[in-house]
Amino acid sequence: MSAKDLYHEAIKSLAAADTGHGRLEAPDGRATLDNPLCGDRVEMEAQLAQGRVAALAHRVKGCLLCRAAASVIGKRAPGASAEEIERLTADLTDMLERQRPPPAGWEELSAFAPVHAHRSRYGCVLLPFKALLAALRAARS
Amino acid sequence: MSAKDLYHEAIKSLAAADTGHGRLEAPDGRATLDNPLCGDRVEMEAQLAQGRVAALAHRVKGCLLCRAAASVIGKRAPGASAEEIERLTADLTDMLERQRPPPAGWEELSAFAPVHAHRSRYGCVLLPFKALLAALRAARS
Amino acid sequence: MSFDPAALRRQFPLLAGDPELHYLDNAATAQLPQAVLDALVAHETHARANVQRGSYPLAEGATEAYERARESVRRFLNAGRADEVVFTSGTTAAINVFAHAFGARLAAGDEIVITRAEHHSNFVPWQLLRERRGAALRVLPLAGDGRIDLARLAEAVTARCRLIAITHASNVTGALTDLAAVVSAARAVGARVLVDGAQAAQHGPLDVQRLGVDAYAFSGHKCFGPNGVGVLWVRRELLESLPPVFAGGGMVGRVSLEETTFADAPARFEAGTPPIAQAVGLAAALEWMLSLPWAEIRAHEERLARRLLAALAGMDDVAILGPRETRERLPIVAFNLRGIHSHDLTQVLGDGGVCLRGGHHCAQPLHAAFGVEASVRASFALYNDDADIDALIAGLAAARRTLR
Amino acid sequence: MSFDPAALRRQFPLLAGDPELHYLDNAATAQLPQAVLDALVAHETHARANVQRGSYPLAEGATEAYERARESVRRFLNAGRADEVVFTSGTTAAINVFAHAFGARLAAGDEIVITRAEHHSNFVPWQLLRERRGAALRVLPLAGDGRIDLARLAEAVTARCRLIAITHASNVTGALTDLAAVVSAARAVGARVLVDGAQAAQHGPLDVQRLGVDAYAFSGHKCFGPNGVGVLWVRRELLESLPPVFAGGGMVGRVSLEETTFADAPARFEAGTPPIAQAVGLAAALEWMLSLPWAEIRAHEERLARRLLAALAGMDDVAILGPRETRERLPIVAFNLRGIHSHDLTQVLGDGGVCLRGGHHCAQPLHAAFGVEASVRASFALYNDDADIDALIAGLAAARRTLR
Ligand SMILES: Cc1ncc(COP(=O)(O)O)c(C=O)c1O
Ligand SMILES: Cc1ncc(COP(=O)(O)O)c(C=O)c1O
Repeated sequence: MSAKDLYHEAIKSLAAADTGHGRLEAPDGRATLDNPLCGDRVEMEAQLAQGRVAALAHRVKGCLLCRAAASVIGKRAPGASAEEIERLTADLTDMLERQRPPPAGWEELSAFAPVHAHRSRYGCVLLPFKALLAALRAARS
Repeated sequence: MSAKDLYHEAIKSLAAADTGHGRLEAPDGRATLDNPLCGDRVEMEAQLAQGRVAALAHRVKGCLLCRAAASVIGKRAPGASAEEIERLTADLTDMLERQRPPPAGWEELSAFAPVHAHRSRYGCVLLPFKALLAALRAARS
Repeated sequence: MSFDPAALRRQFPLLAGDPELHYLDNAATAQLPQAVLDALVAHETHARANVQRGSYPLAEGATEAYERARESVRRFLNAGRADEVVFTSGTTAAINVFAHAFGARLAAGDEIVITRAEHHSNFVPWQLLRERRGAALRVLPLAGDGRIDLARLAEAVTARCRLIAITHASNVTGALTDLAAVVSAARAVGARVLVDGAQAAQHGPLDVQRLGVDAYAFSGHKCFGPNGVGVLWVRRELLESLPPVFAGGGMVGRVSLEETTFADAPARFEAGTPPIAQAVGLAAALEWMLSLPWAEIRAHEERLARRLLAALAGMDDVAILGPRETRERLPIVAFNLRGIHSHDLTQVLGDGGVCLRGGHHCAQPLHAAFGVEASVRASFALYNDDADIDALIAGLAAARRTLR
Repeated sequence: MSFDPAALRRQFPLLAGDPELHYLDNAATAQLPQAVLDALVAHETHARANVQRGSYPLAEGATEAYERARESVRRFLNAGRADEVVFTSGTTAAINVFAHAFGARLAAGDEIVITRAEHHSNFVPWQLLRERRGAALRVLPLAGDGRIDLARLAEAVTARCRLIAITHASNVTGALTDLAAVVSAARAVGARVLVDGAQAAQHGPLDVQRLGVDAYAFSGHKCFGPNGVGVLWVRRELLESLPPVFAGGGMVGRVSLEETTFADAPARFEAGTPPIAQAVGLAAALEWMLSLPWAEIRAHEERLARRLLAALAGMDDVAILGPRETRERLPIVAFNLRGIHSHDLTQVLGDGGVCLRGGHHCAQPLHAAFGVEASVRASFALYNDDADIDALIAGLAAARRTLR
């Protein structure tokens, strides 16, 4: 598994698109999460409506993998329920750790399949998802 | 160097003689020293007259080497000055560590020459001397 | 797998290299099998790198090996989760870290129960905590048979009790502690139980979930692993609640001049570069242990202990410390020969290749309870056999001749 | 002895076994020479026993080996006495032990001076001490060139200052600290100086007496020794005055239920079974280092650093952290490639066998001072050569292609 496999075009264009980047005017919840290993930081803001993500925005200081993951969130998370995001994060973890198929409906996540070979980078992919979960928790409480 | 060399008759009879064992009625100084490695304990009492050991007494919970050393003290220390005891202890240390000849006037200490090969036992021989030095310091202050 | 102590002995280079050596100081340190040495050497020659912060393949490999080692410890302890396993430099460090972390939330008047049978490493840290936090210590005494007097638990464990810190087995008498009784006494008042497993870990895999305790400490070097590594296992919910003790690289979240946040456990308790090669070696030792037939080994060790106890009981100048039977004990036997100091005795025995430890074995309060300063201790491991006991008995006879 | 990096490289089994490996993460951990591995294996196969309390020949031998290791450290540091050397599990443990022991006598309002260039291991322990004891921290900033701004010493070191805790060299910028200036500022107010020597120790024997400092900490694994061992050296008169931190076997005098007395230093600070085999391995590493021609090695390392600095200075998408010259620096160079994250970069480099570390290198306050979160770091040791730099430069070109 070479770094070329890791940094293929799909990942790079996801990161470049940076879908969802920005701030919300009036978020219901926000969270800032750090990756203690590299100092990366994800700030995530979300609005909820009827238990579903109505809007979100993120700002990411991070690596390509982290930015690409945040971009997938920006594209797919609106409309999802907090429970769906939770299940999805578990599925994504399984995909990374155990080479399971990508979660249904979030096909972009298959771009991260090669990360399986690099345990030290799992955290990079998961950080935006954990930040989103934290923001949703904050929104509900 | 075998244990037979260590535990020769001279050492055993010194230990058995236990010269100086007991208590003083009115010691000028006393000290109790432990060997932290084995829990051995030497209690030493001394009386001083004109800077010299006028009388001493010890009680030793310890191994053969420790008891034999205390016995040599009981025999030789009376009459010696604190400075002489200090020099002697340094010479004895040298004898153990560097196989130097035994200190002049304390020929019994040559019985401890084989201890040289057993660094873990140096402390057993030296403990009564250190206790004596501590008792003399206590007597002078 | 069928069990043959001689075959096991051949797996230990130090023992294989010296057939005349009768190593009976296993409670102080166990020897190292070739498989563990190989794992250490393989790690240093193929996988050496710092962990956790590197993304080149060598560093990724070292990190994975280190985390796999945590999983081996989990299996050995049958812990619920690998992230309950904190690597330390040994049992002593593990207990001290726990004492500092757990102690940080104690108030004056809170009580900690320890026992007279403890090794200094599970005794003095609590005395220091008493000084630091004003907590009170209650010390369970020994019963007439030399075991910890658990009949006094009800009295010692009051509503103010926050922790019982107790040994799984005495490193002097070999007596095993009935942890079920301890745990239920603790639960009754909402106290926690920390177990010093330094001795127990050498005698087979454990089950911390079945024991029901909250924290467990042991050392690599006493269970056929390297020096310089040990384990503090703490039940997740308790571990998560504890503050860090030592600080440095690897245990922080965000560090700024004003304030610092800390990483989740177990990283929070592993400040600095951990003992990576040693953890890998410990994992090899524990995996090796997990592959052994422990029912047979325990029976073998018990038989050796019984034979030695019987032989000593037949000598009228011998006083055994603690229980004389093999029920609920490890194969550790401490005794004194009348009129002969323990260090003189071990010196003469050592001369004949019989390795026993003399002294207080870092258990002065226990020795004081028996009215002695010191003792000699024979401790058996899985590679010992009858020849070791023969040599010990012959050595005692020689010592009587030499030392009296 | 004449110096040939290729010959040295052949002494390192991991490097010799993989000619395509360009190991440039020496600041994180150095590789292990065969001589040290041999010493470790020899110890475990011929001399393994617990120390200090055994009087059979194997235990006496292990104790002597352990104490000889202390003497090797003394020689490496040119310390006055071997009993000023405390073995710990690493630099981080050494600094934390010192922080606890020294900190025990601080009062609220006493001041400790640290710097923005510190590794978290010499930063966060003092923040914890601030919380524990109410001591105040003063943090020396960086100057324009990225070095610690020693011109601010006079202002930072007040009459309330009790300690300056400062790194000998930054693990990010490689900048060496002018310790003479630090020591004289400390002396002027009667403060002590603790030096974090984790990085400096890899680059040749030291002279703590000439440096005039009071305490010095370093790790085995960063100077060609094993993991799991480190050194805290403290000037005798200060060490003797410090209270113990961790408690347990080997560091006590007499233990009773009521009270406990402590052994003299260094034993007082070495609770529990120490890292015996690791200390023996560290001694082998230090003796090996003492046998090398350091003037030539330093010139070689400096030439490598100069060449890399020049190459990076010629790339317009590179930003170097800290000084760009080789004067008063170790061969450590941290930098960023514009628009490329350090971990993506080290991942691609690692693919080509070039081992560099990315991230904050446990120095977040320093990175913040440079306005960045992270960097990649190349750190040279005595076995590196031009081929390593060639591979790194080629790797940077490949990374630009792959990552942009
Ligand atoms: C300057 C500095 N100080 C302290 C440390 C901590 O050393 P260790 O992780 O070996 O405890 C390091 C290395 O990680 C370092 O570079
Ligand atoms: C019961 C017990 N507890 C604690 C210890 C301390 O273990 P270590 O010295 O490996 O830290 C020992 C062994 O020395 C022991 O036997």
